[in-house]
Amino acid sequence: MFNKILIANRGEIAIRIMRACRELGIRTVAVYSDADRNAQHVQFADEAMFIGDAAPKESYLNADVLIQAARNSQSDAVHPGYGFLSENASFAAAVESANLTFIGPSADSIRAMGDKVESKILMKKSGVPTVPGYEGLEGYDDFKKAAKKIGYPVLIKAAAGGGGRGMRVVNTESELKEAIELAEREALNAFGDERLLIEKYLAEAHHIEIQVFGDKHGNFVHLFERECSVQRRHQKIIEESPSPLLTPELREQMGQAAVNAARAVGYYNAGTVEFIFDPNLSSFFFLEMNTRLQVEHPVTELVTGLDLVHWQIRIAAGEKFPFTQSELHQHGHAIECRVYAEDPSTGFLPSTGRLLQFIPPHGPGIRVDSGFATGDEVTHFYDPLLAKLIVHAGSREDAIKRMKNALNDFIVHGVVTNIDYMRAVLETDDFKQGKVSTRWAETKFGEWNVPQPDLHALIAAALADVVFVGGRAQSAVSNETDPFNPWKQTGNYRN
Amino acid sequence: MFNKILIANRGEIAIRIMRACRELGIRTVAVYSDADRNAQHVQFADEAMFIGDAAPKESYLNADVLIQAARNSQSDAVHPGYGFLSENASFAAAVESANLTFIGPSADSIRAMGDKVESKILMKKSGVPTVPGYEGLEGYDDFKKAAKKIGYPVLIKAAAGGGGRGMRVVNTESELKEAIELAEREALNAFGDERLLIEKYLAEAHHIEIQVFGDKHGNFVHLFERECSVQRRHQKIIEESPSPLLTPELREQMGQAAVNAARAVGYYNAGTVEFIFDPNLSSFFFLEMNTRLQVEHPVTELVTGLDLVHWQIRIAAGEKFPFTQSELHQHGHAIECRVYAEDPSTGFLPSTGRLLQFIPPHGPGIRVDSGFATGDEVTHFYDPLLAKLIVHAGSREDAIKRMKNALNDFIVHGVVTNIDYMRAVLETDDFKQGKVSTRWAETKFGEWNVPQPDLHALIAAALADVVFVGGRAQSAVSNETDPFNPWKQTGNYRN
Amino acid sequence: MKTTFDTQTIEINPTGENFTAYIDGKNVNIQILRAANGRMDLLIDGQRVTAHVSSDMAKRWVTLNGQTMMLTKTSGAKQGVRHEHAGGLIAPMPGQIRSVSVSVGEAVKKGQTLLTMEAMKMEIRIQALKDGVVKSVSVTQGQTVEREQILVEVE
Amino acid sequence: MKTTFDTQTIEINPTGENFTAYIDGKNVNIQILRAANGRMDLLIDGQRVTAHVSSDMAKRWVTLNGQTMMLTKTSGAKQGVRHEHAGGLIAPMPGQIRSVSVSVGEAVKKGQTLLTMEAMKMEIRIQALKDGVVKSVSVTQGQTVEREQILVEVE
Repeated sequence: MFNKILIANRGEIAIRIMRACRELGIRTVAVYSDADRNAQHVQFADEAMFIGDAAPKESYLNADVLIQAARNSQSDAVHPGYGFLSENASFAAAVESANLTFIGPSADSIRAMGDKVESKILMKKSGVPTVPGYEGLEGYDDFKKAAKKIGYPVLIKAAAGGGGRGMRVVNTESELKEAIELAEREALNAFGDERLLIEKYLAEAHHIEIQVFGDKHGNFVHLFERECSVQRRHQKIIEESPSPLLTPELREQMGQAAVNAARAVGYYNAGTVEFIFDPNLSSFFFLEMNTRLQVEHPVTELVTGLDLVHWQIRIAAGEKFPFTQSELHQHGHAIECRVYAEDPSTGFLPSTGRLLQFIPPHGPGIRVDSGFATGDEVTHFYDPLLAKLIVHAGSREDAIKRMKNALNDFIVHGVVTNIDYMRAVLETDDFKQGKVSTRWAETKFGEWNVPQPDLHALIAAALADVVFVGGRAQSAVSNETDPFNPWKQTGNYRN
Repeated sequence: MFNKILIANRGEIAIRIMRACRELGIRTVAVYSDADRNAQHVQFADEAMFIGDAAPKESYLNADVLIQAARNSQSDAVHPGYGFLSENASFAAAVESANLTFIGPSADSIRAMGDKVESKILMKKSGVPTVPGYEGLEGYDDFKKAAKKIGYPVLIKAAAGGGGRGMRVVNTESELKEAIELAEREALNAFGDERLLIEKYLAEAHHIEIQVFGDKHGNFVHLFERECSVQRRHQKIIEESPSPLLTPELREQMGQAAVNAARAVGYYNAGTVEFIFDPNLSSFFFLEMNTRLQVEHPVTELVTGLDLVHWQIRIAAGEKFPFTQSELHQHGHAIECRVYAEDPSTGFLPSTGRLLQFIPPHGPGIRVDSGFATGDEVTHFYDPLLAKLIVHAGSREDAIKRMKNALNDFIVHGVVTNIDYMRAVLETDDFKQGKVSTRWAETKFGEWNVPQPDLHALIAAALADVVFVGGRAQSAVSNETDPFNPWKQTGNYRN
Repeated sequence: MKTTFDTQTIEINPTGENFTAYIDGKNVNIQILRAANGRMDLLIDGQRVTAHVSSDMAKRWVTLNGQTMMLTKTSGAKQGVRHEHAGGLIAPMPGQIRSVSVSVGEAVKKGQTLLTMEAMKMEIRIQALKDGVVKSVSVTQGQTVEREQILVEVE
Repeated sequence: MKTTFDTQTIEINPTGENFTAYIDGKNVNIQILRAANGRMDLLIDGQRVTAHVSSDMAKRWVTLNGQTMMLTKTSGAKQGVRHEHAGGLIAPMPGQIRSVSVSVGEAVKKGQTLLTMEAMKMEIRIQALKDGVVKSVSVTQGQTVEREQILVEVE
């Protein structure tokens, strides 16, 4: 087993990985950019290494500096988390060349799956169903012809990427040119590769993915599905397991297809095979494979009882995955809500600022993975994910209720969040009935109107200025005294 | 289903019950004594009713006032929690007489099991194995004779009670008289009933209990065992499930015995049948049945995936328990540590004061049930339980590691706690090997020495006086300004 | 104490141990059960209300029953804080200018992309709200901008 | 700034942006990485140390590596705070006096129960530490007592 692991990431996922390391008795090394000097993940680590300026290219995307940090800290392995360099085959190769273990699949597997064009061709060969579309096109005219053949709407996406960046839905030919240009630029910026592919855009599609695990001894299992259809701007916001749509037969077929996909690229460590599922046809199509830990891995952890990060580390250290497929089961129902610093009333534009109050909920069946605390600054440099709120309960119905209460108890002041928005989604009949497809949020749920302050809110705001003079409710300098005497401020108003 | 439930309790368990009510869409009514005006459970409820002075007899033990509060708040059911009136048959009967539902078993079941003498006789009749001993003794001479027959050490305990109150181990005849007097007085004070019984004291005994559930339609199941052998002063501090001692056969036998015990008294709702288990004989003896929710119910919730409080409420409302025995399984391993405001270096004397910092841990597989927050006062009126820290992991080994890390992350300043003590217990070979019996903490673990401040602690304490002038580290009045600017205090010392 | 949030004015007055709020010509009784750490437990006309409140300059964040609202303290005369300037396009969030496609004096059409910025890994297009002529361009490529900073003006 | 905890004296001095601590004749370098909300991230002679610290009058609570310690600030002259009085028995915790079994002038034996108190549902026996005569009884049945209050004196 490793002695020390460098976590080449930040925020909640860095902390989540460090927790697993601690439990395995492994020391942790955080890395931080200039903007993250005081970030929670730096405080949580055993050691911390400065890696550069705030801009990701200068720090979290700088492979050379990261590998140097791993060597300087005498780490023996690197965990890339998700995002940043986690699906960068050259980084994985460079880590291994430096005599460090990359906690993830081989560079070859990453490369094979990272290229959306090549992977689609490989999947077609391996008998995994894929979405109708074209790869390897060059120039606007080729795209125009292909789009016409497929029929609008079409989806343009980066050959190298994932996570919605470099991705555009194009409804008519008139939008095609600018969409290609923007997608190319985003793809180049995000992945250093501007190649695109074009596919039929399935309007009523559900996003269902299968968690797979392979070890370095050729064993493969899947850990069942995650339904991730609640999305805005192609970004997941609510995920769950099991999917309310799958029959045991479909689950079995998709699991087998996912394992086949993994086997086709000699995969090891944790990976996720994403499928588009059409509920009308009861058919599924290979979308892509994410060769890393997913943001939404906790829902799988809760229903299977396995700690995915523990197993990532153990497998990277050469251990065999100890369970056979028939020993794995789903227990109860888990839902994850991604709490983002973004404003649903302005098209989900990110919101930045200092967290004046950040109080995550707790209680039975509630888990919060977060990289923030009260007083922290949410900057524009990085992903606006504040926390992942995950619940586990006996049934889907109970899990939804638990999540609504947990969202209710989650207090965030200082930045605008999507908390109210997600609770409203959970309260729709469509969600309750499992009918939410990937475009539902935009086409069915519609505009989001911010709740207007009512009488009680006005009273509370005005009263706070009277009661908390010098306390939390006032940023100006004044005579705060003992913050541990809650009554000092209210004087004789105490009841 | 109920519209509104009054929770006739306080602290963590009141909040835990309210969470379940919220999830079931039921309004909650808290009750509070004079000492609890600002307690967390009062803030958490939808409504709150004042019930009297701080002394339990004047408030939480005052059945008339509680029932009046339930009627005044138009509640339709009462949840008693644990402790206080939860095992008081008269209270259960009075609640039902007032046309309210008592969320627990019938008054008759409580009465039958509440009397340790009667219940032991009944269990003997029902073929449930019991500890050798005598009931219904009167006067010192009878006890003396019985003790001689059984052989010292003997255990004296309240016929009416539980939870270690009114209980004394007597090692020699010279201690017997005062032990009886003290036990009688404690029993009278705690349960209003001074009758005692005497039993053989099993030195190497393990405490293993079985969670049972009955519904109002005559169905019974058990939810497996909890091992609760880590105790001090006959009070549990660490509990786990599964027990490291039980074979599948023993688990099956004990589960069946527990169901038989419940059936013998026409039991419904949640209950726990406690057994003494002798690892040398591989034999178990009925100890008592607790006719209420247990403090340690969360470990059962984590391994079975069932929410016990949900099911208490549903069963009280007349629902059938929907699972058969064969559908219930244990998944992974759960451990609970009870974080008490008590000083292990002074014989576990309770510690009172204001909580200067109270930061529970969080993360995957960690649950905290607590009734306290930073700034709250821990008074001498009530049980010194600050929080229940519960972890769930794939294996016992992983659960122990997870718990050690969670205890490490739990910060409590202002009262002395048993956190360091419990972590030291988890680190012993005896605990790791599951060899801890109920007397282990006193006989094997031995004296607890408080860690002495080292150089770093001295530096931190001295530095805090410089850095936090006017902030947290100083209770005297000074010029605190914006508590949300962490840098204002350190001026140009910022790195 | 009289306070105005956006367009609503409210007056808080102590009455012995409690308070009254005067708003819209009516008096509301308020009793503070507890107030600490940015949280208040109140009885408003006898009804139990729990509010979390934070302040940042003129902004007040209030959470009630799980819903968070933002109020802005004003002098009372203004109709809240204006987020748009006549013909001026402002940065919707902090970020970096990626490209500037127009220059002063250029005629632009409604919906035309005037510049792009990047923030939190997203590319954001700033488009003309109406047909017109570019009056000013206040930023250059690569520049970092703050939220609500004016980027370009069209008239 | 010089401070004494129990019997240990430590002196903190600012040195530019950092600090030194002088203790036991040695100087230790301290760099503050972050200090907020009762928590400090430090470099002590280059080693990363995270400490939670709280204060209550003369008491300092410090948590390091998951271990919590309590230090008491003293004038430096005293050997800590004395918890026993000559022959006086003090309440080990706050609670209520349940019974008083002795009166002034009575002879008592070592280990004899002098009075009982109740706290947190427990009965606690206060026993004589030595043979002697009761000099004073400061409490009566039913009375509430504070921690460290003198209950009875034996001489």
